Amino acid sequence: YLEDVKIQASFQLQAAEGWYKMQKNITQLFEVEILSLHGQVQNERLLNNREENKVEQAE
Amino acid sequence: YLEDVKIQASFQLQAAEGWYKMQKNITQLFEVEILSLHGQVQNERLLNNREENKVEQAE
Amino acid sequence: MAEDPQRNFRSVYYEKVGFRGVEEKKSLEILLKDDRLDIEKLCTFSQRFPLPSMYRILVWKVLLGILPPHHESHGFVMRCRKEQYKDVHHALRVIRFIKDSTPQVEVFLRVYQLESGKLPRNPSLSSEAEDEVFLAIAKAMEEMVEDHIDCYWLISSFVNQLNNKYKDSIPQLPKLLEQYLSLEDSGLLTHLKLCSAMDHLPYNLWFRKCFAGCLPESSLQRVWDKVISGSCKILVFVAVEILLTFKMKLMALNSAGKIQQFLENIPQDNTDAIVSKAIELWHKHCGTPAHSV
Repeated sequence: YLEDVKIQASFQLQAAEGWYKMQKNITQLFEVEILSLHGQVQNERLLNNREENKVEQAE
Repeated sequence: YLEDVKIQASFQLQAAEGWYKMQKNITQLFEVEILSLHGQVQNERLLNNREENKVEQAE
Repeated sequence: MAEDPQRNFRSVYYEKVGFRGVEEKKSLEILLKDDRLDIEKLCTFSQRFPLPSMYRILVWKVLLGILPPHHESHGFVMRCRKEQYKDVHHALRVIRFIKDSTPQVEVFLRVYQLESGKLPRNPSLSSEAEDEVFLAIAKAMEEMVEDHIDCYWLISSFVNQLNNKYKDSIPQLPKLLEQYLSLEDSGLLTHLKLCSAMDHLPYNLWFRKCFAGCLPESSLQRVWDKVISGSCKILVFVAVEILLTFKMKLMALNSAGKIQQFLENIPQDNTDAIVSKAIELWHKHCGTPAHSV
């Protein structure tokens, strides 16, 4: 009976840990996404500045 | 002894859950950041389009 | 239950009459009533008898380890699985990998990729061979399982079983196919060899996708009963029966390309009979199966 309880507990822990570990994967995924989005914002800003300069030159 | 095993198992589950909640908080924080960055990218793009139009008009 | 293996074994053939089926269902119900499910007995049952459709999903979930043997933990474990799926699903929406219009099977693929750390950097669907197998299996499973979350776990565990447990056996199946075909119909084998068709049979469809997209779901699930409970060898016998069933047609074709094309799109009207005969043939060659791979 004791063995049974142990096995049961270990199955439960496994299921819970699987779920929790996924959360870690998600955190890492979001980290990468944030870095890539920062890059995009910066790129768009650079483009913007260039266009602004063109406008100034044209005026 | 059986009680011991049960208590130990529940402690382990609790510890894992605590860890999960921490990760979940981080993920939520990151999620807000991602949403705001998406907004920024869009804004910059809008600005860009406007500037491009100005350049075209000026030329 | 009276344990006369010979008698039980024979009952497979009386299943059609319905009478033996009732007895089998009862013996499965007794197995499922245990506080702690006996996985080995459940495997043996699924290998020998067709699973009654009302218990199929439950038995698959237990055999694939989605549910633990203890009844008492089923609620807890399933809650974990559900929440995990929801967390991943939500995350994929946040990074715009999936949206409302994304087809369900693609959602399953993305969730699986994220879980296994294989999510590509770009959401534009790259068609890796591996993904194609997943999508075919997912599409078939979706027809069999109503609940999305159950369906996801069944797909991912089934695919993992193919990639892990059967990793080394699956590449051997074409050789076994040739071996059993030579025993059953050497004339047909000679014809296929003369057309150089043996190297171009749809092995990917048969042995990697496990007939998903080849057989309709009602027939397919009876094959998957055997795969999930421990035998990927059944796939060989389904392939042999397909070849034997369409022998006349195949003998009339004389190019590997035409043969392959025909076999990739077989008529869907008597697939149930093909599967029944395949299971009989499998029992004939492999004896009463217990846990053979």
